[in-house]
Amino acid sequence: MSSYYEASARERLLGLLDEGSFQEILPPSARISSPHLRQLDTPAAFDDGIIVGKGLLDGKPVLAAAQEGGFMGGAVGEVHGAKLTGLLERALDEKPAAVLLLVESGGVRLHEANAGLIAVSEIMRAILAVRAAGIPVFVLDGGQFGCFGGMGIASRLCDAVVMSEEGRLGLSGPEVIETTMGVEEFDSRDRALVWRTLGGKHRYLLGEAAGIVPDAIAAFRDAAIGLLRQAQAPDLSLAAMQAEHRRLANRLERFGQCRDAIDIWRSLGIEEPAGLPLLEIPEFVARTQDRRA
Amino acid sequence: METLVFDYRDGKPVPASNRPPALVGVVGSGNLEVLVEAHDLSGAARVEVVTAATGFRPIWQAVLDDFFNRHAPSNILISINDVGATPAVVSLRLDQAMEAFKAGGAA
Amino acid sequence: MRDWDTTTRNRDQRLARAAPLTRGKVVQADDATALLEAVLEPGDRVCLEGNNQKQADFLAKVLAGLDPAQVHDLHMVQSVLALPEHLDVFEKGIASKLDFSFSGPQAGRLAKLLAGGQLSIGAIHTYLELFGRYFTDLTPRIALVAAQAADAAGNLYTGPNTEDTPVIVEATCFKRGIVIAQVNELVDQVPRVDIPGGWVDFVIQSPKPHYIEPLFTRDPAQISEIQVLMAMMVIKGIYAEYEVNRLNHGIGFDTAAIELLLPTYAERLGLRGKICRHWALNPHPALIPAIEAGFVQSVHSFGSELGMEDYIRARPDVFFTGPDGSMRSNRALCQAAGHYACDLFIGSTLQIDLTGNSSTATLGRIAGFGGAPNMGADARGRRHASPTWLKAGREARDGSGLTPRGQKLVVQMVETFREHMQPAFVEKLDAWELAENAGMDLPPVMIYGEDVSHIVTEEGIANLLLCRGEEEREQAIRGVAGYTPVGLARDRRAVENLRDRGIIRRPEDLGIDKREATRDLLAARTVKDLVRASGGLYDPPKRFRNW
Amino acid sequence: MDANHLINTLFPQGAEIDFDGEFFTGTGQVGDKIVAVLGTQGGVYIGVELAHRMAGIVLDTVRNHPGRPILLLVDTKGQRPSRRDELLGINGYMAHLAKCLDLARRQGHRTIGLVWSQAVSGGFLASSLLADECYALPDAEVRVMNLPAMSRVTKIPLERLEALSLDNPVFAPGVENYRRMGAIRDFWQGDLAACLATALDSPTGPDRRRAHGLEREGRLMAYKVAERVRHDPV
Repeated sequence: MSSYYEASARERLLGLLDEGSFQEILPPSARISSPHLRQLDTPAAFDDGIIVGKGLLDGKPVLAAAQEGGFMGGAVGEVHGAKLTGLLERALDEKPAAVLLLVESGGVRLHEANAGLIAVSEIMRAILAVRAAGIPVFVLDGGQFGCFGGMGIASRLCDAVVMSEEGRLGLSGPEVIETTMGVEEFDSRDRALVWRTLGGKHRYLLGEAAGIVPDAIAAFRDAAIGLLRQAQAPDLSLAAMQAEHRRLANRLERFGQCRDAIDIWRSLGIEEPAGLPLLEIPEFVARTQDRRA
Repeated sequence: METLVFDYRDGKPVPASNRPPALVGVVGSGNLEVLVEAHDLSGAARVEVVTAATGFRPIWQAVLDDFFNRHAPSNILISINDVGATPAVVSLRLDQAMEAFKAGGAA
Repeated sequence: MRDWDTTTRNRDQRLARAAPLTRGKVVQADDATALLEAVLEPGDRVCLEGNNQKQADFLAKVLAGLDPAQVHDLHMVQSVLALPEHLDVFEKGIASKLDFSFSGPQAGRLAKLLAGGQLSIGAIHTYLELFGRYFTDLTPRIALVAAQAADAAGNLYTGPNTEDTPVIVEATCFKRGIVIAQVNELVDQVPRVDIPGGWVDFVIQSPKPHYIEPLFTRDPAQISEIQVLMAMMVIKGIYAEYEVNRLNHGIGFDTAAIELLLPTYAERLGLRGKICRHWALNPHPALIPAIEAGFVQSVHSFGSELGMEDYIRARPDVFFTGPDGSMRSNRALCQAAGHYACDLFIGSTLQIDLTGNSSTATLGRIAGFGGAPNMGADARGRRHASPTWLKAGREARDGSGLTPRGQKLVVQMVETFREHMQPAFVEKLDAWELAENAGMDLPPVMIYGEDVSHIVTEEGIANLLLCRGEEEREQAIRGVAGYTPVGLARDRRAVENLRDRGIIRRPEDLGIDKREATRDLLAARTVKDLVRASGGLYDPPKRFRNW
Repeated sequence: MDANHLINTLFPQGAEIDFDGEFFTGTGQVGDKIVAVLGTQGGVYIGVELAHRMAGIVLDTVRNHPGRPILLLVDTKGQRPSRRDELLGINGYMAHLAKCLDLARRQGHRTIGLVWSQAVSGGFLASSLLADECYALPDAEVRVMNLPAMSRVTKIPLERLEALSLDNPVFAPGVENYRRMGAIRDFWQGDLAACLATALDSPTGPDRRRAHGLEREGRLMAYKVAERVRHDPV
């Protein structure tokens, strides 16, 4: 079983799509890399840490992007961001069955912070434009660096997020919080705390992630196919936003006083909440059925 | 950062020179990416290295000499972005990249 | 007439001074400072229990907080300097002399204090040497030890991390010294008696449980494919060929890779039941899959490992556990086993020179030795034979006319370059310069070249047993030193000749396909895999989790 | 400039704004138009409650006042870096705010952001950067991270960053850098009310920030790369 967590972005993408179907746009040989890194004496990558292209999933045409966490933590720079925005806008022309985003990103790349921040904003606008055009956008999150910063926001603009337990999703990373607010606020070395706050299981129980899968490329592929088969036209109506608004209000009301994820899981009525992190995914899903927020 | 270029002659032709490029590895600490492309270099082969670790030209030379003794490719351009990978990792990636290239590009 | 019981009377005076502080043996934590002030005298030899893992941290804080006007010029005799307080006592003028074994985390600061004249070092020992000196000329006057629990009579239960406690207490108590123990809890009855109450003078319940460092947990996620390749070479080229069954592993990722390849690669080679059956080893979590796969028959440990308690309890056939189910781990005895009873030691190092001497010394740090020099040395006093020991002895002596005898396998396993392109092979060890700067008698060599039998790198295995003469040995080392300056300076023809004779063997010479060396070969690729392999019994410390 | 002064300057015809601590909302009159106003002062951290509250105002405006322009006057030093906010899924709350603003845009509301004090990182992303256009006062501050912190994280010497930032807009804080890169449409100075009126009357369209970044020579790659990815044949 091939681990999604350990694989490179390229391996994930090739393993996720139908075999032999992936065609890369602006591949490494095009050498579209960051001019800014070079200027700061920092090594650049031929694909600027993101692979974009088209392929088939379950026989249906899709556009897909994969961020490489091993290169600068998957952080978004000018070129990296423009490749993702361009791909999303391509969906407006090609009308694929879906756009798949294999995210792994610490957020904005500091070496080109302004370009990165604006790029994330453009990605966000583009995601919403694609969805408004009736094309679903699905996020897969199971890489080593998690998904933080602007990409954490962007991910939640999409139709669904599928995570593994090892995946993380948030806005400020634990190290950032520890640095700014102190170790008492968030001890980033307490990895159990980090994962039960930001990891796949909590996101799934909270309703931030639509699905949770074991750490295997094949499991992510199956989940993506599942999403594709059940896909409906994205609903961005006022009614849908109001429903989401109530859901988020409800979350604040129910869990706003909770100090820890375990408190939240307990208030969800889950038995032995402290034991959840140890459960394998099928057992976890069974144990928490009908208990998700 | 340092850019190093190495040229090799008298290699053996790699069959079917219109193969798609192959890329292996990641530009992360202690690692490197290796891009192998068919390139008409009149029978020569060229390696272009951009590395974050400066001052190691003789070691690159020795690693690449051994690589060419193993594979002896011609009409090939190998481009490397390196973040201080050890020679062991460099040799491994070079071998993997050649293998992927001969297999048709997929990493 | 000569007085023959001055130490006894002195002891009685000290106890009398402490008497108002205690009813029976129990002293309140608030009175700990007063207790130490009462029993300590300037110039005392003090053992403050500092282990690899378990730390008498509360007593260390109290000691470091004493008034140097009252308590000064102490001579500290302890195996490990792990906590800042272990050096604070020198900085504050409470102690002035030091004998120790290992100072890993405090090595840089120790070097500074030494340079600043704030302490003098008696000697840097191995564990066994220091323990030996406890029973000769460095017997502690006061021992400050740590245990899990005590009862009112002073019986101590050390918990699974027995470590140095028995040795320290025995040396101190039977030479009329004073033993003070900090314990995590006071109980009516201890689960088992590790130290009899009669050997203990005072117990103090510390405000917080003593600190334990998880020193032997290696996250399989960090094992590289290069390390997998090297582990394959060790299994096929050394363990299988010498039928290694009694052994000790170092604590690095290289050796963790070997442990994780036993259930996969070694199993495929048909080696289960033929190698790696008996270990002198801390309970490495990375060994769990091999234990579960039936490779391992026994493990005796120097100390325990955090999170392994329940697993150990559930595998009494393998580990040394008490009637209560928890481990007893006596460092002195395990060191003796490692030195005399094991046929092989394998570990990593930072630098190896052209004669095979290896050192972990780096400039500006005085890190000491721990136990590696005893593990990684041929036991010349050994007499019992084993196939492994005999084969190694034969290889080293064949054709030389020397009296036949056996030899331990001492294997150094290194990648030719460490992080940041630091070469592992050097013409001259940094240890020489360190010795000069710090005024040491000898360069701090961890393992002497004359004891090393094999060097394994990603380039191959050099069998030094088979080398005849200094020249051959040097070329054998150069021949596996890769692209380091030492390796590049090899005599290529001599190296090829050594290869023809099987003194140097490359992966392909061993029938190993490098492409097979991927992380997929590891029996566990994550800490969670280790938990799975243990059937949920292993409970890793939170810093090693990603769930 | 404080928020009161800003509002008086923007809406000489009058505005009804309710202040609740650092948060304020209400309406202002511009010619014959009523503009919904939504903002913060004091450089607040945006946490889950505030993001949710702002989203609620946008939704109310869409539901009760179709087509009413929305002016964002958000003064923020970024998302609130806290364990509790992360535990509750702050990125989801930020995304919700963004979706609501996008809904307003699609429903025909003009959305305009004005960076009048400071705008930092995630707080900026989920608010003013989501508007049709974002403007700024010339003395406002925009940044992801200040240079000393950036130097610590990237391990690039501060002097190097400072030297490069003199003529390179790509990483250093500064509202002019964001204008050159196309994220800030323009500066508002002098008669702010007139600036607002002009902005409200200017035509809207798709996201043009990359094109502006190219025209202003602040962002040379983004436009071309995105165009190629969109149109290159495969």
